[in-house]
This record gives sequence, C-alpha cells and structure tokens, in this order.
Amino acid sequence: MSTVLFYILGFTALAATLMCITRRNPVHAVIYLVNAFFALALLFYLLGAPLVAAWEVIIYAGAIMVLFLFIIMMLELAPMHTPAGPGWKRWGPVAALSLILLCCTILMVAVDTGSSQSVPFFYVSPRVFGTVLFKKYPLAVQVVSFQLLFAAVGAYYVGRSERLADREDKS
Amino acid sequence: MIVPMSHILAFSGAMFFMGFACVLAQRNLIMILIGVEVMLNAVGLTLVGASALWGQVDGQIFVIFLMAMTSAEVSISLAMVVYLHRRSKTLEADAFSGMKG
Amino acid sequence: MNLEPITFPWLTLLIVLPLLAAALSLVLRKHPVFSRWLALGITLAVLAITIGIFIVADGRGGWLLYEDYPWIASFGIRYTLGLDGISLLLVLLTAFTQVLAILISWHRKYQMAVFYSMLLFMEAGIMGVFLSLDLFLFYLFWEVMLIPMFFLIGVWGHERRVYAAVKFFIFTMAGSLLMLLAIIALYLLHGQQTGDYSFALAALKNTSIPPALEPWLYAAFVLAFAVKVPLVPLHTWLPDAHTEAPTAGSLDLAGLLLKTGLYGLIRIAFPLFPEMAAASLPLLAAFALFGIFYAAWIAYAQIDAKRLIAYSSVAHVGFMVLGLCAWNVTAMEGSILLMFSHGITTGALFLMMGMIHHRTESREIGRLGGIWGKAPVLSAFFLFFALASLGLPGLNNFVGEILILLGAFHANPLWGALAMGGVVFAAAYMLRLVQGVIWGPSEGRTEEITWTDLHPRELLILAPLAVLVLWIGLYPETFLAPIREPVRNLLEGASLVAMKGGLP
Amino acid sequence: MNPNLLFIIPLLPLAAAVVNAVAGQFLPRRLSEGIAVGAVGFSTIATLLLWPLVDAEGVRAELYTWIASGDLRIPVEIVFDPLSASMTLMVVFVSTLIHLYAVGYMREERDYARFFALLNLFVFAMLTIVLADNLLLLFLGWEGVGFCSYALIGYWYREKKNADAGRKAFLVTRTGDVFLGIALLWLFSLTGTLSITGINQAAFDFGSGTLLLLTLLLLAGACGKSAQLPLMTWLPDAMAGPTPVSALIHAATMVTAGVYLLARLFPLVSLSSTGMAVIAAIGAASALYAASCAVAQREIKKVLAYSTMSQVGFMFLAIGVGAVGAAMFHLFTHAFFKALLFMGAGCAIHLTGENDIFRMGGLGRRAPLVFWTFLAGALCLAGAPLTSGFFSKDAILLATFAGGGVFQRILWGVAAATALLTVFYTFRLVYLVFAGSPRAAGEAHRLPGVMRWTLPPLAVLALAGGLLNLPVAWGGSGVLNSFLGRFAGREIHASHALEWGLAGLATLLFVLGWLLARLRYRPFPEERISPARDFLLRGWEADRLVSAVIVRPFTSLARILWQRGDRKGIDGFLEGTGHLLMAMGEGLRRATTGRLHSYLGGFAWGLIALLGWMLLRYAF
Repeated sequence: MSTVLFYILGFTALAATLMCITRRNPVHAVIYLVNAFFALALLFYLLGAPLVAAWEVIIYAGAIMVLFLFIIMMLELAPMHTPAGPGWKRWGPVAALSLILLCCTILMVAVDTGSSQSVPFFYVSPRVFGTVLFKKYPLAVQVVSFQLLFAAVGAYYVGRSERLADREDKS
Repeated sequence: MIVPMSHILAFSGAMFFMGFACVLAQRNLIMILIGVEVMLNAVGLTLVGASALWGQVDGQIFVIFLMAMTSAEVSISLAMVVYLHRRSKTLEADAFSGMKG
Repeated sequence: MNLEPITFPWLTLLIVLPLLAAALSLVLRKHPVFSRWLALGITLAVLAITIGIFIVADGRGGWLLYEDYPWIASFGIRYTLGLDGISLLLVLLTAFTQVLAILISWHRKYQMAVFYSMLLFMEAGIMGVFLSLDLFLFYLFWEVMLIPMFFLIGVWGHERRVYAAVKFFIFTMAGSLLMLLAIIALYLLHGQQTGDYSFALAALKNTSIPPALEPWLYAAFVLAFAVKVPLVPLHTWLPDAHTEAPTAGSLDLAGLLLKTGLYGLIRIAFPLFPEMAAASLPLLAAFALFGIFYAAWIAYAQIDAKRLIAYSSVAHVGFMVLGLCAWNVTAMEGSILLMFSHGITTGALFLMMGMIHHRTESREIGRLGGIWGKAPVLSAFFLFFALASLGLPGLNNFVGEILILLGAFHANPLWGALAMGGVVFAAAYMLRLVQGVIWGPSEGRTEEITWTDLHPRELLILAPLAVLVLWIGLYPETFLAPIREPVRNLLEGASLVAMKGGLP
Repeated sequence: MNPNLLFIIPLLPLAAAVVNAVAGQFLPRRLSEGIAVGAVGFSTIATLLLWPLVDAEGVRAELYTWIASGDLRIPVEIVFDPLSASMTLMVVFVSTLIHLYAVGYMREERDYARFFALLNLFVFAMLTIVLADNLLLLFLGWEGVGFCSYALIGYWYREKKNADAGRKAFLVTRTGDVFLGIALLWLFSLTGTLSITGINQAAFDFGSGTLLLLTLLLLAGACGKSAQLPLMTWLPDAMAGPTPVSALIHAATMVTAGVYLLARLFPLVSLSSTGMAVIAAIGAASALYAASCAVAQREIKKVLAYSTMSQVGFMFLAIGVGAVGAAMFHLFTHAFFKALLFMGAGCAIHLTGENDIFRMGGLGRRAPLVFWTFLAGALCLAGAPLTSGFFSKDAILLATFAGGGVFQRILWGVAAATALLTVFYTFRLVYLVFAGSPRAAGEAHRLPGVMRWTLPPLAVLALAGGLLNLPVAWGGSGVLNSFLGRFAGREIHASHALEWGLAGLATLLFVLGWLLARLRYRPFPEERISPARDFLLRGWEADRLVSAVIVRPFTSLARILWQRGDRKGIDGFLEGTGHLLMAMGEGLRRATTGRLHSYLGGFAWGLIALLGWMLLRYAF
C-alpha cells in the first residue's frame, strides 16, 4: 500500500515540478511548486519523518513560497509584465544536458549494489528528533540561528539602503 | 515501505536535475531562485531516504538545517531581487554582468 | 653544531649595522645630509670590522667566526652565521664596494636618503647571503637583497629603467622560487629520515636523497644560482640591469650580486649534491665556455659603453664557472680570486663610466672619444682598469684567470685551450672600448663640454681600487692564503662544520 | 756578488716608468727625461758591472713567490746565463741610445711624461722576457711588451689611424700570445713546473706528437711577436708611432722576442725535427715575402719595417736549422744596424718633413753625418763584405747550406734570393733618399745634436760587429758562439772551402744587387704605376685578406649574435612566453562574462566530467 502511494506521490511531485519549471508566469510556477512540496511532504511522512513533513509544509509551502508570492506581487510581475520565457532553443540543450546528467546519476545508482537494498520504515518521533538535535548538534543549532539572524539583518540592510538610495535620487 | 533506495535516489535525482534545468534555462531571477528551491528539496529527499536506510536520525536533522539555511538564503536573495529590480527595472539575469572580467 | 658561540657577535653586527642605519635613514628621509654621513659612517665601520677580521684571521683556515642561535624553533629554523676564508674575501669585497657606492652617489639629488637606505639594505642582504649557514636564513637574505636592487634600478635608473627592473626581478625571482621549493623538499626529506627537522646546511648535507629526485633538486639550486651568476643563456637580464642601473647599482650588481650566485654554487649546490655536481661539471663547463665566447663576441658589437662592460662581466663569470668546473685546487682558488678581482676591476670600470657619464651625459662609444686630451688622469685610470679587465699580467684579473686556465687545462686540455682563446676576444672588446672612449679625435660630446679632471672625491674612490689591482696582481698571496684551506675542504668534501676557528 | 743585485737591471727602468707615470707631468722636463734616460743608462752600467756573474749554468736570483696555488709555484726568478746576459746587454745598450735619441726627437711634444714612462716600461717588459727563468714571468713581459707597443704606436692618439694601428698590433700579437699561453698551460700540465730550465730538462720525456704540437704552439707565439707569417700584418702599420718607438720595437726589443723565446726553449724545440723544419720554412718564407714587399714601399719607415721582418725571418731560419749561435749573432748585429737605420731615417724625416722616399732626395750633401752613418747601416743590412751583416747573414746561409738535404737546399736558395732582394731595396732606399736633388715640399726641422750624435757609436758597432763572432775561416775564433756555449745550438760542420765559396757568392750577390739598384735609381726614375707594384706595396694584399676573412666576419657575426641571438633569440623567447601568458590571461578574462548562465553552464559541464569520471571508476 505505502509502496504504491510512494510511487504515486513521487510521480505527482515530478509532474508538478516539471510544470513549475516550465511556467513563464512566476505565480503559476509558485503554485505548482507548492503542489510539489505537498507531495514531497507526504513522501517524507511515508519515509518515517513526520516532523520534517510538517516543516516542509509550514516552512516551504507556507512561509517561503508565500514570500515568493509577496515579492512577485510587490514587484508587479503580473502576467502581462511577465518577460517572455525561454523558447525551445534554450530549453533543448539544457534539457539534453540535464538528461545526460540524470542518466549518469541513475547509472551510478544502478551499478552501486549497496543502493538496491530496500529502505526500512524508520520512524523518528519528535521527542527523539529533538533530543538528538540538541544533544548532538548544539553548536550547529547556534550557528544556524545566527545565520538566520544575519539573514534578517542583511535583508533589512539591503532593503533599507534601497530606500536611502531612492531618497538620494529624489533629492 | 518496500521501496529500494535506488528508486528514492532516482526520484530525487530527477527532481534535482529539473531544478538544475530551470536554473540554466530560465532568465528570470525569480524563476532561477525557484529552480534552486527545487534542487534543495531534492537533496532533502535524499537525506530523508538515507536517514531511513541507515536508521539514523542525523539525516532528518540535516534536512532541518537545510530548511533553516534555505529560508535565510531566500530572504537575502529576495531582498536583493527587490533591490535589483528597483535599480534597473528588470529581472533578466543576463542584465547583471557587473562581474565581467 | 656544538661549537661555543663567540662572545661578541661580530657577524651579526655586520648585518645589523647597515640594517639599522637603513631603517634610520628611511625614517629621517627629510634629512638627506645626515643620512649621507650616516651611510658613509656605517659602511666605513663595517669595512673597518671586516678589515679587522681579515688581519686577525691572518690566512687561517676553518671557521673564523661562528654564531648559532635557535630562531623559529617549531620549524627547526636557526640563525646560523659562519665566516670562513671564502666568505671572508667576499664580505671584504662587499664592505669595500659599499663604501665606494656611497661615495660615488654623493651628490645624488632625487630622494637621497631613500637611495642610501636602499644601498644599506642591500649591504645587509648581501652580507647575510655570504654569512648564513641555515638554508632558510640564506633564502631570506637572498630575497632581501633583491628588493633594494629592484628599487635602485626601477626608481633611480636611466631611460629604460622599469623594463630593466622588472626583467631583473622576474629572472631572479623565477630562479629563487625554484630554489625555495628545493630547500623545502630537502627539509622535509631530511626530517622524515632523521626526525630532526632542520634547515642547517651541515645537517642537510647528510640527507640521502632518492635517486629519482636528486637531479631535480640539484637542478633547481643550480638554476637559481645560474640565473644570478649569470650563465649564458640565462644572462639577458644582466646587460639591461647593468646598463639602466645608477652607477652605484651597477657597481653592486657587478661587484656583489653576481658573486652571490657563484658563492651559492660553491657553498650550497656543490656540497649538498656532490655526486650530482661531479656529474654536471662538464655540462656547466660547456655552458661557461660558450658564455665566454658568446658574451665577448656580443660585447664587441655594443654601442653603449656600459652595456659593453656588462657583457664583459658575463664573459668573466664564464671563466669563474669554468674554474669551479675544473674542480681542482688551482682552478678553484683562481675562480674565487677572480670573483674578488672582477668585483674590483669591473666595479671600477662602471664607476668610471659613471664619472664620464656624469660629465658628458653620454655613454655612446661613438659620441665619446679623445678624452685623454681633456682629462688625462681620468683617462689613465680608465686605461689602467681596462687593461686589468682584459687580463694583462701583473694586474689583478690575470692571476685569477691564469690559475683558472692552468687548472682547467689540467682537468681537460680542451677547456683550457679554448678558454685561452677567450683572451683575444677580451682584448678585442676592451680595446674597442678604450679606443672609443679615450683615444681618437675629441669630437662629439667630448668637444662640447668643459672638462674637469678627477676631483679629490673621485680620486679617493679610484686610488684604493688601483692599489688593490696592483696588489692582487703582484702579490696575490694575501688573498689566496685565506681561501686555501676552505677550498681544500670543499674539494675533499669535508664536513662543513668540521673545524673551529680561533678568534678571540 | 750577490745575485739578487741582478734585479736592479729590470727594476731601474720600471721605477723610472712609475715615477714618470705618476709624477711626470709635474716634473720639469729635463728631470723627466733625465730619469728616463738615466734609468736605462744605469741599467747598462749595472749589466756591465754584474757581467762577472755570468757562468755557463746561469746564476739565479729569486725575489719572492708571485703565485702559489696547489702544486703551482711561480717565483719571480731571473736567470743570468750567457744567452740572457748577452741579450740583456744588447737590449739595455741599444735602448739607452734610443732613449737619448728620443730626448731630441720628442723635443716638441708636450705629453713627454707618458712617452718616457711607456718607453721605460717597454724596456722593463723586454728585460723581463730576457731574464725570466719562469714561463709565466716571461709571459708577463711578453704581454707587457704587447701593451707598451700598443700604447706607443698609438701615441699620437688624436688620429684614428694611429690608434687603430696600435690596437692592431696588440690584437695580432695577442693572437700569437694565446698560442704561447696554451703551450704554457700544456707544459705546466705535463711537467708540473713552469721553470724554463725545468721544462728544457723534462722535454726529453715527451712524445714526438706532443713535442711537435708544442713546438708549433711556441712558434705561433713567436710569430705573433716577431711579425712572421701569418701574423705579420701589424708590423708595417706599427710605423704610425714615433720613430724612436719604431727603433725600439724593431731593433732592440719586441720583434726579437720571438727569436729569443725559441732560442731559450731550443732544447725542447730541437727535439722535434718536423717542428724545426716548420720554423725554418716560416722564417724563409717570411724573409722572402717581406723582402719582396720592401722593394715596392714608398715610406722610408715601411721599407725598414719590411726589412726587419725579412731579417727576423733569417733568424727564424737559423733557429730552424739549429744554428742558434748564428741566429743570436744576426740578432745582435741586426739590432745595431737596424737601430742605426731607424734613427737615421728619423733624422731624414726630421730634416725633410716627409715620409715618402720619392719626395726626399739630396740629403747626402745637406747632412753628411746622417748620410755616412745611414750608409754604414745600409751596408750592414745589405751584407757588404766585411761588415757585421755580411758575417752574420753568411753564418746563417752557411748553416742552412750545410744542413745537406733537399729541403735545406731549397731554403738556402730562398734565403740567397732574399739576400739579393735585400741589397736591391737597401740601395734603392739610399739612392732615393740621399742622392739626386732635393724634392721635399714639407717643413724642415733643425736636427738636435743629441739626435745626430747617437748615430756614430752605433755606426761603429754595426760596422765592426762582425768581430763579435768572426768565423774561424776568417781568422777569428767565434767569440759569441763559444761564449754562448751550450746555448749556441748545433755544431755546423762545413769545410773552409765551402765557407769561402759561399762568402764569394754573397759578395757576388751584393755587387749584383748594388749594380741593379744603381742602374735603376741613381738617376731619379719616373714613377711607374703597375698592378704588381701596388700588390707588393700593399704587402700582397694581406690586410685586405685579413679584413675579408677575419675582421669583417667577426664584426658582422658579433652584431648578428647580439641582435639575433640575444635580442631575438633569448629575449624574444622569454618575451614571447610573457606575451603567451598575457594572451591566456586575456582569454580567461573574456571567459568571465559576468553572466550567471555562462558560469552555471561551466558548472554543469564540470559536473558531467566529474560524474563521468566516477562512472568510469565504478564501471571498470
């Protein structure tokens, strides 16, 4: 049952991603991507990572994609303003390149005997997750939180200097 | 779950290269960023799969770190997208070649 | 290594004195007159110390002075200085030359204090090269002496100074980087074999090097030194550098910098790789012989007098390298003596060209001529040094050359016979120079300007040089005695720190 | 007597040279001249006083060790044996007279200090050659002579021609010196010593090939200094110097150095019969060549220059046939009469202000003293019976003839022909300069007494010089030969009848040559220009040959090496490398477009390569 679900979800995610990356309208692309992320979140759940699945929905589908939408709207990249997307001339070689790379990867995976074994269901409860996270990686948690702080400050700085620049332009 | 690891890897690989193709093919900065997001998520899938395969929590933990880093990256890069759009009224990636040698 | 350090660090003084003076004169660059007298005083003091050592040493062999302190202990780098007869001669030459360099630049206008500071820096660097027995220290000084020279040529040189300075820098730098690689390789090899990570020359001598690696390391050292020597075909930086450098710079280049390359061969490359050295001697000799003729031939075609003298230097170092290659006592002693002699004669010729250029603002052989009628004393000195340079018996170069020739002939009759032929070439270009500068009708620049013969300061510069020329030419024993034992040790491959000298 | 006193002989001129060089300009002229002449004069006196020291084995004196290194030890050592003693006496005596003459000749020169310093140095260098018992010390003198000739020939440096002549002399002789130098290196390598005595003793052990090569090298060295074929081109040009210098170079010092060197090393040289034959052949060829050139010369000093070359050729011939005694005999007599001739020629030039003999004439009546003394010298040169030249030349012809073989007979024939030519050109000179009516247009000078009165003593010596070595057949006892003893070379075995016969033939040749010259030049001849004469005038075009074969290729090759080899080749290669690197940098600069996609594309291709490589590693 879960195996079948896995394949269904997997192909859904791939299809959504494919649609996402080929859209010319970024709003559409974001919507498809949200779709893909939902599928992915379910995949995570199937693989025994409920916490990651939840965060995938909350952070990616929820926060980040909304952020994208905000920006798209803020910059008024509405459909009529959308720049012409790449044509086949551009997609052709890129697709070929990507396919070659994918084939290489799959070949490598195929020849590696170790990867043919089945993945057991390995459930990680939030309790275990939290314990390992804070016991084993306290330093990494610190570093990542600082990273987030810096990102916030940085984003603020970039935005602020923009306003200053605007003011300078007007004066 | 009776999925072989290779299939998980194949899925994530396919997703990764879709994102990769997006980054290469699209000219719009927003779309490029979206491609990057796709690639990152593909990596997340691999990590979770590996975590399940070896029965270790660490893989999932790294997905969390990955998400945190991604949100940091996205906030900065979107701020810069805004900045750049304000400056040159375009989001064409090729319009920004200030690093030309 | 278990020698007791001598109580007073005379050798360190030789390096530190000029270094301090250089720094001081750089700081006080608003007071050029002060820095001039400071430079003169310090160089004279250094000269006095070296002469003192020379007199006290009295031709004794072994290490006359030796200093050894740990420096960067974690890498096994030590501050090891040692003075034996060979370095003594070269240190003496350095101290002496530098006094003249200061004196000849007495009235330089542009950034005088910095100029003197550069000269002093260079003195420190060259002294360090001649004294250090730790390869790391050696390399450090090797680079230190490069930098002031670069500025001397690049800032105070003649028309094409930047080109010449950059060329000089790239050539020597390319060589010395190779040497650095080889030094580090040796250091690591020695460390892995013995567990004693050390840069000391005496220790590295005992490293057993894998046969596959040995030629490469040796080649790196020899290449670095051959560029500095310079051995044809690595010589093309030299004519440009010599020609474009200010007089003091040419003097230092010809008198000292070239000697550092030869000294490196004697002190480092040959003792470190005795078997490789023995195998490569015929090849080096072939290059040297080729250089003698090639450079002399080219010298003959020169229009610029300074360039002619520069090429004559290349021919002379060909003789010196040949002397080293003959690998016997006579030739080796001749080679070292010729190093000393060449510093004096070629230095003197450059000084004189500087004086003539100062008066006429021309170095072109075709535009000078007939100076004898205008300034006989100057011309007489010029003739005298030119004769010394072409190897007239009784003057200094002859002694070195004949010893080299005798030794080379003994080692391989063909070398000696061919090199003897180089003597005619030397006469050809030197006489052309003399002919173009002091004989002939006085026309062109010679006629346009009002001449003053040598003034006292110039006489003060040239007279000691002339005395030395005659001294070495007629009684070379004074200068042969100190190198006798070091040369024997070198040839017998004796340990570098075998004997303790004996100075109070 | 202390042998160390011998050092006075060479050191006196040296001291005078140093004084004149350093302080000469500040000294009063008389003092400067006095020092120069006095030094050489005292040297002569010292030689005479020290004469008793001479013994057959030679007296040695060592001053100090000049160079010591390894097995090499070069002492400053001189040897006073019959050979060097007699040579020394000749050198200092003739030099004294020449110095005296020079005082008069250079009366109007302002740069006298340089002149006298160099002149004294010249004498010192020559004495070093003569007295040295060490080849390296000899080499010092050898090169010193070369330098002094260079500086003296180019004494009037303001004219490029003179300076060039000096340079030519130095370079050509130095080419010879190289061969001597190689011989020196070889001898040291073979024997471990450079002592002439030691080398002569060790020579018996050398192989024949070695001996031949060594002899040829020494010969080449000697040829350079003595202006023999093929290194003779400098000598005619050397006439650019002041006349006393010419006299010094030709009569007493430089050109005889080569002969002396071979005489000194005769024990070594004589061991190689082929080498000896070459020496004789070179001598004879040079003699004939120079005599033929002398016949056509117009300048008085050039006639004498070629005659010197010719006479030195005779000396080489003598050495080549083993008659060192005869060679030295001719060397001495030649020194006397050639000095006399040059000084006489100097007087003639002074009196007429002309160099060209076709524009002189009539001097016989104007200056009888000069005429008679010059005539005395000319007679000696021509070999008039009973003069010194007659005896010395005869000795050489006899020695050659007595050699016996066909080769020697041919050499004898050449020498006899040369003798005839010698008579002819000598009398041509005498008739053109002294007979007829004055044709000079130049400015005449008054002749200082000191110039005139140095001539008679030499004239007497030249005429009576034959007594020095009067052959037994003439009732003499061969004083010089017996004095030289073992240095005199091989014994000549010839019957008195042969001697008388050859003497008669020589007389015949003399008369014939005289008559021919008288017939042709007694009445002043019209100048005739013919290609043959021009060919001889320019010394068989030797200068042009040397210029075409050596000088011009040398110069152009020098320029080619510089421009093509150094500039284009080495610098070009290095600068090319530099340009290549710059071009590569430029290419890289272009590759950095600043566009995101090109970077990402590169990233993708790199990824492909990486993956492919890993795949290959997996697969195989």
